[in-house]
Amino acid sequence: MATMNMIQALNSAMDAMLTKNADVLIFGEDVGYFGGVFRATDGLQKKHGRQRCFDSPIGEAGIVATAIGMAAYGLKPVIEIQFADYIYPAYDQIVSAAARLRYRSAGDFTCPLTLRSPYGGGIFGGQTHSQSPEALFTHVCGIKTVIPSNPYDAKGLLISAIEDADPVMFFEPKRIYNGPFDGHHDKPVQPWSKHPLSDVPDGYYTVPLGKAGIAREGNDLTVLAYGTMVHVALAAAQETGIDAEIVDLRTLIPVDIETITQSIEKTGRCVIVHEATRTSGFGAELTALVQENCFYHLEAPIERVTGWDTPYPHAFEWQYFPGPDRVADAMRRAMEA
Amino acid sequence: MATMNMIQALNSAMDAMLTKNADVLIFGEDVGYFGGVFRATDGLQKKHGRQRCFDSPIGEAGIVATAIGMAAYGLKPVIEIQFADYIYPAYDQIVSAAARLRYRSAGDFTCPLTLRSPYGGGIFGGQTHSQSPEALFTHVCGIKTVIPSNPYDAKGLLISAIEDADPVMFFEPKRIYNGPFDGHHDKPVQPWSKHPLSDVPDGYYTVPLGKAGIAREGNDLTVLAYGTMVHVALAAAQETGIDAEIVDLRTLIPVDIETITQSIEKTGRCVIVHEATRTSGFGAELTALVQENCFYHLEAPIERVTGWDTPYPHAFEWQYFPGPDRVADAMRRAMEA
Amino acid sequence: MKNRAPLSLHIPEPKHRPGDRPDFSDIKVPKAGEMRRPDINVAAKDTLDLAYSLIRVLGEDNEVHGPWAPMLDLELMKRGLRNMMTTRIYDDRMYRAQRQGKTSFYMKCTGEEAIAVAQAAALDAEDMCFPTYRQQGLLIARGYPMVDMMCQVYSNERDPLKGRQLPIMYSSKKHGFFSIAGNLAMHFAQAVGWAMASAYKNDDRIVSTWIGDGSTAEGDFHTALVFAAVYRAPVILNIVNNQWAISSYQGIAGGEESTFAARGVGHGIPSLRVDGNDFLAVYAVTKWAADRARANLGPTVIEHFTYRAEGHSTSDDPSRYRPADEAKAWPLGDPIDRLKKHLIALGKWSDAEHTALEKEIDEQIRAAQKEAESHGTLGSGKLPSVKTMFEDVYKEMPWHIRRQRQEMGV
Amino acid sequence: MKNRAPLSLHIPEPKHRPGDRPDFSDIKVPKAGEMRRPDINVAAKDTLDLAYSLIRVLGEDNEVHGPWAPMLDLELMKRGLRNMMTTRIYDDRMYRAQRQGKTSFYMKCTGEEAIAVAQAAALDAEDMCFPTYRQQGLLIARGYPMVDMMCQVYSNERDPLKGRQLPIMYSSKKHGFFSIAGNLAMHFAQAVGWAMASAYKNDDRIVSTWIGDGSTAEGDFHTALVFAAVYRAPVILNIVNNQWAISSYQGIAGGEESTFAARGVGHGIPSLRVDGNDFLAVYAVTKWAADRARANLGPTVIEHFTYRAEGHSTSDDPSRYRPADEAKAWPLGDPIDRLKKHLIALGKWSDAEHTALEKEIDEQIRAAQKEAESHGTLGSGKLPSVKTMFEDVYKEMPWHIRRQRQEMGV
Ligand SMILES: Cc1ncc(C[n+]2csc(CCOP(=O)(O)OP(=O)(O)O)c2C)c(N)n1
Ligand SMILES: Cc1ncc(C[n+]2csc(CCOP(=O)(O)OP(=O)(O)O)c2C)c(N)n1
Ligand SMILES: [Mg+2]
Ligand SMILES: [Mg+2]
Repeated sequence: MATMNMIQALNSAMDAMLTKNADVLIFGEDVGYFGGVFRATDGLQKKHGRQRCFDSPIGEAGIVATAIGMAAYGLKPVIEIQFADYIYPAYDQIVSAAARLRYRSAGDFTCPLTLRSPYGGGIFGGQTHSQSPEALFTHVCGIKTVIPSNPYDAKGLLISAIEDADPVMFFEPKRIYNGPFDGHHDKPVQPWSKHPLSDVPDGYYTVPLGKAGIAREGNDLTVLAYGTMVHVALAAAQETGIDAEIVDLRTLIPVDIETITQSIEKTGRCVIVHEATRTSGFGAELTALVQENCFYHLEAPIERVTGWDTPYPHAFEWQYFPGPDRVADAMRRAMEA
Repeated sequence: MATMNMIQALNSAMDAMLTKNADVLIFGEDVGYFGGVFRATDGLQKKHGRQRCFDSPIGEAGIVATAIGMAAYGLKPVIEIQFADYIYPAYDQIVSAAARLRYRSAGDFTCPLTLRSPYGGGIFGGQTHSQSPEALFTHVCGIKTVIPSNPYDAKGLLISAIEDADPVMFFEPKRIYNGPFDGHHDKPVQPWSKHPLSDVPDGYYTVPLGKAGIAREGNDLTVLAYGTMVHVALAAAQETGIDAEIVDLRTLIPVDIETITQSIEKTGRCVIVHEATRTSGFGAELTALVQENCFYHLEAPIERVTGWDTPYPHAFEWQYFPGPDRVADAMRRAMEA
Repeated sequence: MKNRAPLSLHIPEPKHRPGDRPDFSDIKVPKAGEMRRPDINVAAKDTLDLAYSLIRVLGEDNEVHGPWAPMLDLELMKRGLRNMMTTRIYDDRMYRAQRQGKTSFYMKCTGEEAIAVAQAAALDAEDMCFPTYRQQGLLIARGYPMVDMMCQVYSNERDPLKGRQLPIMYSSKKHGFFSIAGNLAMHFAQAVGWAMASAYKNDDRIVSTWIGDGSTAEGDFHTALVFAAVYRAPVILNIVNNQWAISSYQGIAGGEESTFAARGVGHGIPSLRVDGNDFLAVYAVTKWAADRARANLGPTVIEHFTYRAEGHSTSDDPSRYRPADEAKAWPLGDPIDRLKKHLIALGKWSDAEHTALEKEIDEQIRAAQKEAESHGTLGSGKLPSVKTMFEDVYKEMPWHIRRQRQEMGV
Repeated sequence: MKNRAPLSLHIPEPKHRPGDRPDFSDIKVPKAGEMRRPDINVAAKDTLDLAYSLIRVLGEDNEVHGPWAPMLDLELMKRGLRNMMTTRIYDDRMYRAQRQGKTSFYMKCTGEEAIAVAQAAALDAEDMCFPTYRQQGLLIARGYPMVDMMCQVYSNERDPLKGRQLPIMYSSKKHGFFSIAGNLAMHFAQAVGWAMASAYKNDDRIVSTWIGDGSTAEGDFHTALVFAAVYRAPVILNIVNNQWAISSYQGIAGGEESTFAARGVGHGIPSLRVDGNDFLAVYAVTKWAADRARANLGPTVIEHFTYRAEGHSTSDDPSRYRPADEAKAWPLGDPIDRLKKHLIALGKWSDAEHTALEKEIDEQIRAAQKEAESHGTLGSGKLPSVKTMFEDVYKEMPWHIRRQRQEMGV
């Protein structure tokens, strides 16, 4: 057991898997000698050798394409896309190849690759270092989408993703790499070390894909959230005093419908929170699922608290970010309806 | 006035715009001398000259990228992506450049391009000639998404799209290029000539973006549909005898929320139909909008009838396609709930 | 504006359109045997002449010439001839089956048979192939059961791909044949990844991959060259320049300004341009490239200069955009005909034997077709179980797909 | 498996890492004046020697040499010197401002100033530029107000981009400077579209665009070359090879196997490689390429061989991945220093004048900074109205964005 922040936990997951399985290898822009611009692969090349963790050309399509070829061969590539905003050049390879390979070959070829990428705002990255593109992957059958909210989950989920038989998009909320940010940007930053989920086992362990966690139990209202927004929702619950149940989805596809319906059948009210732009965001799918599965339990309209339908503006970081006040407002609206 | 099928109507729209505006030009794979694999640009090169309508290299990213450069210069490029399934290589250019240019330059540069692409199934095209990727664009702010369901609208909407100041994704339901297919694949194909909306003015006219049409008025239930599915919904209404109001969205972004809410406030019941895979499809956003805007009018859960969350399988075309029977079932469920 | 001459936009246009007389006299065809054969550890830049010219072995005299002559044994050549003939007859039968409504779509490789068949001969059976839709010859040469090929084309109950793929999008890991995708060029870069994996594992299997002239415009073509060069991947990067990409001639892909092989040189990859209708030349350059890969010298680019003798697919009508008799004017002849004449010139083959072989293959294919059709054709209703439609999206079916299957009632 | 030697995976690695002594002796630096200057209508393939070597004009003797010597008038050179110095001092001030917490991010172009500044001098003011984030010299050379540049960097209330963009992502149509995107390489292909549009309209404005060595691995680099070659677009395709892409050396982009200029030749585009730290050489090759474009001869590729003398950005610490003193070992010197020495050698400049000019520029920039900061710095609260955040997504605000603005209460 050690105290780890998210970066250390992710690094530890990759270290464990490089040690455990010779078919695991890591590549991406600046991940080799340098250890990645967020230092997630720090020391891995030195420890495991140049062939196990190396730099790639700046070509996201190529990173994914070669990983697909490697996965089809039988390796377990773990690739890094430096920022989620730069996934789009690889979108075709992900959607048309990685996601389809098992199906179109009737299982003859498979594609067990893991794509890690920092996503989300909160670090003044402007519109090209702040995006949350997860919904663009949840619409694509054949891939899984995973988003951790704390060091313990991050390590366990990443190991599960690497061991999964199918391609997994693993989005890392970069704003909480170093501490559990709750949206109060004007307050001092908390380090992970003060948070219980920074207690992370040193070796191998897994957190299963497809299972949500309950970040806070409650009876009055359900908040569905993931990544950074789990911490924002926790703050909002505390500040409003509303007895909210906060579901940390952890996996978006396949989503844990049981945990969701159980919670909403109990509370009858639902607020969905994400940082991505609203229209056709994953919140739309969650809304649809909740109303399809729990229509007769709903006592109020489902609320969505999301990023606006604009790019992420550099100077208006905190006006854009769906912070605790906006979540609190939505929770109150849901309670009052 | 002439009787036109969809292809002729689209051709006529481009002809009208090439004639009206010297800044309009057309390019894409096989669109020049040959006139396009679906013949949408037939005769345009011959009539307007080689510089106005020409072949491009097989590089969707390049087609969009050069169109962006042209649009920034001040031209009005109209580009064809041969199948919507092949848009993904251009996804980065669309999302990161076309959609963002006006915003990121604070209006200094703009991007008035129109991207036409045949989409949807029903022609035994298998998984790479049948996809409906519209939701992947509706999540991206800065672009509009338009889908016509008949020749009259197709021409009028395409002219509006070309004249629009912003990038427009114009998806053409290829299954209804030649006739208003209602999903009864075992019945003889109807030509457009028997349909009133094949009466198309010869010259310039527009159908405005952002406004839905009412394909059938009704009081008991609202169906939200677009493209081919409008005709499927009409058949289902007729076959069930349910007095459904069928809203033909025409524009997905910005969607006509007024028409939608008015209809649902009247009927209290809603079925949403699209061919795209279900999860995170545009139906999810429609569900969210309906429940946000009409929660207290809803008498039954909103139903989604969609393609399954699998690729479009070649041999199971009709098991995959959300045909009139599936729509009818959903309509009955919504009435009985 | 300054007082300057106005700019103007150049739109490439092929020399001939329907109604014109085809004329390929602008294509410089070097004599067979004329091109030098460098050592396999040649520097990329020292292959420039080879990337701009055409390596040819079989001359007009039906004899072999020059340093590239591979000196093949008779059995190998005869097998090559048979495989090319089988490919052509198979194509004809399946094309006809599509016309008879037995399936939705078909694509031939007529005139390009040497490219897949000679390469299959030059590679090891274990080497991995990432083909396009015009290398069906690989499967035939590697002994993939023809009945299975047909069942895939028919999407019937015995289709190994369970009716999921468009006809001709075969897949067979066992035969080292990567699942074909409808999306052009993607696989070219994936092939490099497979090759990198093989090198990573200190395996000894190399990779060969093919792409069309038109498809080289895609970004993934570039990606493949960059990654292959950087990591010295053991891969053969074949460009099949058959002059056309549906209705667009190769000038629309940049063939007006350069050869496709020359692209490889720019990336630091030794590159060759070969007469793609010359079985022996294709064999020879493939062997050279394979030797390079096996020696850890990295990738090789090969441009196969050939001609798409028929329409793009059953959905195409080439007479709308090119002279109907252009194929006949093609100056490099037909690969089957040329190998046949070589064997006859060697005194090891005859017209009578050729006709007999043709007949034998035809019968074999008819028998296979009969068997395949006994398992159904598209639309005949003989399909894999509808249940299978929901399988293989993931290894384990998640709840939402299971529910959809239930919704469908299967 | 056959009994064969195992394959192995090659991972390129720079010669030196922190702690090593930098040594660039493997870089062959030809003498200034050595390279020939072909006619502008040269065939691509006949520029191969120029694509593998280095065009240089300014020699170690500080004099001009050879056929590429552009014979510039003194005023132009002095203006160039001033613009390069302004760029460097501006960079230093803004870098420091970031360190002082006045903004979030900054990127310098130290050591690469000649590339933007000499090109701005060789192009017409009306010609269009599609730059990366290291051609701030273009704006300075074209007289874009420095206060506006700073306001962009500060995302303050006077920021012409309304606080929407990361610092240094300038945009000015008026100055022929395309809106910079964070996404690498995208613009390279867009530039070709702009050039095609100019040709389509029989305009006389040409285009120049820049890309980093690392970014040439992106598909859009290829796209740009393909489309430019096919349509003979009037565009100059500049590759700035500054040896590094964040922490990856140019071998990771394929520089180990070939030059970047050589890529152009493969596409049928005449291609030059130039000493990017030689103001006169950069000017000369740009002029040559511009003349080609204006004469409807189409695109030119230019690789600028230079060195990124500082960190990638304020977020970077280069001492983690390269020897701290590598910049000093760079064999091609510093562009400002070299032009300065040339002017001194001509007897038209002196150290004293140089120091005075430095001081003058410094004061000018301090004054601009003061003015810019009076409009706010990032986080100071002096911002454009929050309302503007919802504008310009579309020309007309659609209902859903209007509602979101209302939801926000502005
Ligand atoms: C990404 C993508 N874009 C477009 C298409 C449509 N398409 C299918 S084949 C083809 C022409 C390909 O030409 P070429 O690469 O020369 O191969 P050939 O057919 O000549 O063998 C096109 C444009 C596609 N399948 N995929
Ligand atoms: C598509 C994309 N991928 C990755 C990045 C992250 N990134 C920003 S700059 C950079 C290095 C670029 O190197 P190079 O092209 O050589 O330009 P230089 O910084 O040396 O001028 C990287 C990887 C990005 N901005 N865009
Ligand atoms: Mg071709
Ligand atoms: Mg660089």
